[in-house]
Amino acid sequence: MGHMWSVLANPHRFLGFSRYAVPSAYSLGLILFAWSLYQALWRVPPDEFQGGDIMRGMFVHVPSAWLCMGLYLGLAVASFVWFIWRHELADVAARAIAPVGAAYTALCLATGSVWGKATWGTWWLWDDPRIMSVLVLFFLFLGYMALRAALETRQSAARAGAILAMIGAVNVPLIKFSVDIWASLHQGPSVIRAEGPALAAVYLHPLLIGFLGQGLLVSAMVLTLMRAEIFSQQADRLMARRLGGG
Amino acid sequence: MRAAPIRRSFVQAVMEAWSGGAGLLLPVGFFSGTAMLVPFALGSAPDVLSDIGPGMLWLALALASLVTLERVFQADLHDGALDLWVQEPAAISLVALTKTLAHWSVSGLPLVLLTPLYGLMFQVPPETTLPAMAAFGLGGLTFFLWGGVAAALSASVARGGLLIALLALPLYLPTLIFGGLTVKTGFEDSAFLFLLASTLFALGVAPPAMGAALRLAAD
Amino acid sequence: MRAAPIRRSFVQAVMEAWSGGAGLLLPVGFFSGTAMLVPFALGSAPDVLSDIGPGMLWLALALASLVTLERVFQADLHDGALDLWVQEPAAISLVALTKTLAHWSVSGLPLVLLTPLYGLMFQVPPETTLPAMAAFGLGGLTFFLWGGVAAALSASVARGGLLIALLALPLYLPTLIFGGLTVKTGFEDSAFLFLLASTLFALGVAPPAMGAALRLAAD
Amino acid sequence: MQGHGLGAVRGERILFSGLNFTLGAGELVALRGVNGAGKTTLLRQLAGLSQPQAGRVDRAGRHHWISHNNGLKAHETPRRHLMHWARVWGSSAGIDEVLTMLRLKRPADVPCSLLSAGQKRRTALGRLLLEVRPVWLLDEPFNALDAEGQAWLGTLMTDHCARGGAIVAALHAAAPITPVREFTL
Amino acid sequence: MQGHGLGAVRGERILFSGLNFTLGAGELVALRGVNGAGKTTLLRQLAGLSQPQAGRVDRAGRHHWISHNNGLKAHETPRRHLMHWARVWGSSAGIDEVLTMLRLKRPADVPCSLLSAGQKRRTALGRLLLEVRPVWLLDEPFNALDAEGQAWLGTLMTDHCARGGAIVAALHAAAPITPVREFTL
Ligand code: HEM
Ligand SMILES: Nc1ncnc2c1ncn2[C@@H]1O[C@H](COP(=O)(O)OP(=O)(O)OP(=O)(O)O)[C@@H](O)[C@H]1O
Ligand SMILES: Nc1ncnc2c1ncn2[C@@H]1O[C@H](COP(=O)(O)OP(=O)(O)OP(=O)(O)O)[C@@H](O)[C@H]1O
Ligand SMILES: [Mg+2]
Ligand SMILES: [Mg+2]
Repeated sequence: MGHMWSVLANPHRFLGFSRYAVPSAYSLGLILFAWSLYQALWRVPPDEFQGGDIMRGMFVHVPSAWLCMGLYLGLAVASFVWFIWRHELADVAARAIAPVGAAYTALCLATGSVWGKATWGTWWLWDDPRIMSVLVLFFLFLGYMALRAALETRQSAARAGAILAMIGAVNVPLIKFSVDIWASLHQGPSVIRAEGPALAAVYLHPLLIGFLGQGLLVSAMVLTLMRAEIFSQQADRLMARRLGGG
Repeated sequence: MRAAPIRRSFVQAVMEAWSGGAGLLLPVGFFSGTAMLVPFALGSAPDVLSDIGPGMLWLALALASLVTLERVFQADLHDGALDLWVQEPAAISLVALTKTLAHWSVSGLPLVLLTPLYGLMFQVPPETTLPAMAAFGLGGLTFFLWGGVAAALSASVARGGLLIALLALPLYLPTLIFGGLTVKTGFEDSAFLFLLASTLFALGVAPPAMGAALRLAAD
Repeated sequence: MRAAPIRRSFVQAVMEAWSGGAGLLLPVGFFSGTAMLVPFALGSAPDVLSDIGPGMLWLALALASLVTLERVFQADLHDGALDLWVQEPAAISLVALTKTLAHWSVSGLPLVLLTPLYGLMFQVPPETTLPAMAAFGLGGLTFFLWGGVAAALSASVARGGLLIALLALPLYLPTLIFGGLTVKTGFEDSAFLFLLASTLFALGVAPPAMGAALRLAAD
Repeated sequence: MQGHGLGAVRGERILFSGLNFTLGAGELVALRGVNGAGKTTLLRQLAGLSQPQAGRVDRAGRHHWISHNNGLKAHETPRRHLMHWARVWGSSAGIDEVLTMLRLKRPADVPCSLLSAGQKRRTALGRLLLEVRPVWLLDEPFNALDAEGQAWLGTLMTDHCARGGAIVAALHAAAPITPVREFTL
Repeated sequence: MQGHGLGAVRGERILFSGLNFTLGAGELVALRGVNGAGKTTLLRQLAGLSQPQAGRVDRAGRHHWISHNNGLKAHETPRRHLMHWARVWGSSAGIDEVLTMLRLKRPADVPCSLLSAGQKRRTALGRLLLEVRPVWLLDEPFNALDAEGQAWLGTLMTDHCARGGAIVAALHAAAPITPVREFTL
């Protein structure tokens, strides 16, 4: 593991690795995602208790919820690695994660909101701790991007962003445990919990496979953005050399 | 009088506003963030919410005008750009007006464009969307104008933040009242006319006041 | 470590806060002004008022922390005082904490002392006064701490105002929730404990974050 | 440009009073005086930035103003700053040539907040090249410039006076110019 | 004080790299270089304000720091500023004597935002007199001072080195000091 990191911390190695990893992740992720969607939309029996057919939205909602938390953790970890060891690639990763994370958080909010209209009878609850903590996550992503964009140099943007990202990380456990601490309309955990999953296998397997598929897609997107960033940095450097700077 | 100085002061101010903070992302995030904060402070029973929804946005607009303009004139004073503008033959009040309009267009106008979206979120009846957009547009402009006067007056004061807020709040009141009524009653009612009048009044009075305050700050 | 640097940074910050704006008159006027503004924005039916009264004050407190701290660190950066503090052996995070406390004590604490008065104005039941004061005290402190982090992070940004607000708002939320609950339910409920916990958390995390952000701004 | 009976009071202190000041074409006047004597105050009155507490200033034609605060916005680059004022003044000066003269080709697109002190000063001095104006009011213009820059500015000032322009410059140390007249406060 | 293999990168530009710098007791080093060469950057690295992109700085003992930004708060008076730092550093220097030496007796109680450029600079230089520290890092210290002030500062710097102190000063023009060594970037 340690070896792998030191290999990947080198941008050239990273470009070499990601050149093959990106298309593979896209294709495998698409296949798994398509399979789980097929299962979700046509194969799985509807669960009347969860609002009938609308519960099929679970197969988008739940992975997107896990992924947006995971992406924030990724952002925090990448920021930490950059802050301590100054691996430039970690900063490139953090920068790439932010927009994907914001998009997935928006997706989680949107699907939850649609589902909520069907089951709770309302699109939005201003005092539900689960909804609010996810909304805070969304604003953390936005704030992170805004802060980076506002700072003049890449170095200072990276440092300021890292500080913010690390502070914001406390919000993730807050999201996870919000349903346990406060009274929330949102249901408690049924998959990721100490006693093991409580979901029937018909639901659980497509859900997990769909999660894996979307996870691969997300990784592919992040890697794509990272490659673009590295290329643009290299182009900048080349340009500067051409112009006789440096 | 030549138009170039006015045009350039607009361009400079828009660039200043734009460069400092991630373009449009910032005001959009800001308005959404404030809208999010208020239900916690004020309670969120659904009927209350659709009632206070527009109120939240008024507060967000007032806050945006305060925090935006606070830095503008103070920065001009400290970096010496104010000296240069004061020496232009173009009236400093026109330049100040242009700067204010520029900052409004970057930090206040987005709320107008987002109004339909917020209307959905707060379950406001759709037929009030157009009056609400007009009210946020005119009202926001007025907030920025009076906020500009307050900011120019306290540009040379060290702890201007609270002072600006204190100076601006009473000036905001009439706009807030008529604007709030316009959102509720639409264009037919006289409230809209009063709102329009208060905006025109601000457009007439605020620029010379800003000009005088800025001359004073440069002295 | 010697205590003198910390003590002096407190004194300097209090003088800075005090000198710039008419001493205590300013925060008192500001809190009253905001309290006055909100009924207009949100309607003033008596039952609504006693319901949203504390909410207004929360908003005023959030606003005060934002507009106050915005200038503090930016001024330190521009006048070079930050350079001097960063070179002191006293940890910059402690100095930043002290400065924040000083500004809170001038611009946030007055609200706590005024709470009984506002309670009368908004017809809040008298037995909730003490919890409300505790909530405004702890909550205001937390607002200032997170606001300090946001202000330090964007000290070197030209248009910091909106950015600071955007960064601070998500950090304010938990405090606002627990603070609001404490005002309603008093000390017995767990809300007060959560509020206390969120304040302690801010006291632990905000100073090093401010310190790191200020070092960055000086670099 | 003429000042008649100018007076300035700061706090309880009279900086100067009944001061008469004449600036003729082709003159280069060095304003001298100890720290706090009132040089900057007088220059601001001549520029019309500050209202004289007594007396009046007669101005003929426009002037350029360079002071300690260079007048650069943090987000502007040297190129944008010069372009901005060229447009405001309706000048057709070639920005690229001006940047070359100022030796600012390299940092031409770096935001001013990141420039070195001398580069900021050079950017501000660039405004002198955008438009021909009879009078230049300069407050310690040689500060922060390197030796080459000081020599360049000295020549620029001398040339301006040779072409019939007039300059008032607050100066402390020796500078590579020979003032026609010293005016001590 | 020593710097080993220092490097600074700004944007796409390398200001300096592999730079070794030694400052011994009694040395007065003049830092020279054209505008934008990196003098301020190097001084900030030596002071620990800026993280070197490469290399490291070994410091022995504390230093005084005087730069373009004088470090004065707008609301402070010269007296309060010096008192403040004297207290922070636990110094027992007599503020009144220091103010007299700086010729700041008159504006001692005027808020810094109203002072003249030279008076602000003098207030900042006053910090040098509050506490004896082996190393002084000065960025264009003679700027804004009048002739008398420049002579005074020159003597102060020479005396400091004679007493075994060490000084690094970024300088452009001729100054009333004779540096032991010139270090050109
Ligand atoms: C905007 C509203 C909503 C938001 C922000 C939201 C957010 C979340 C989050 C963050 C998770 C992951 C929690 C964890 O892993 O412990 C989650 C899981 C889940 N949500 Fe939602 N949700 C919303 C609405 C809904 C609604 C209306 C339903 C259906 C009644 C629902 C059903 C679920 C289910 C079944 C899970 C999986 C929990 C598990 O098995 O661990 N959500 N949601
Ligand atoms: N409120 C006040 N009370 C007393 N003195 C004041 C007040 N405001 C300004 N001053 C004094 O007015 C003078 C302003 O001088 P000015 O800036 O014109 O000096 P200068 O000749 O440019 O000096 P320098 O060479 O240092 O730039 C200073 O001596 C300052 O102390
Ligand atoms: N982001 C950036 N891109 C390109 N160049 C930059 C960037 N940031 C800073 N610089 C350059 O770094 C240099 C900083 O130099 P520094 O302030 O150390 O110069 P100096 O030697 O003190 O000059 P002066 O004599 O003018 O004070 C400048 O040339 C500046 O243009
Ligand atoms: Mg002067
Ligand atoms: Mg320098």
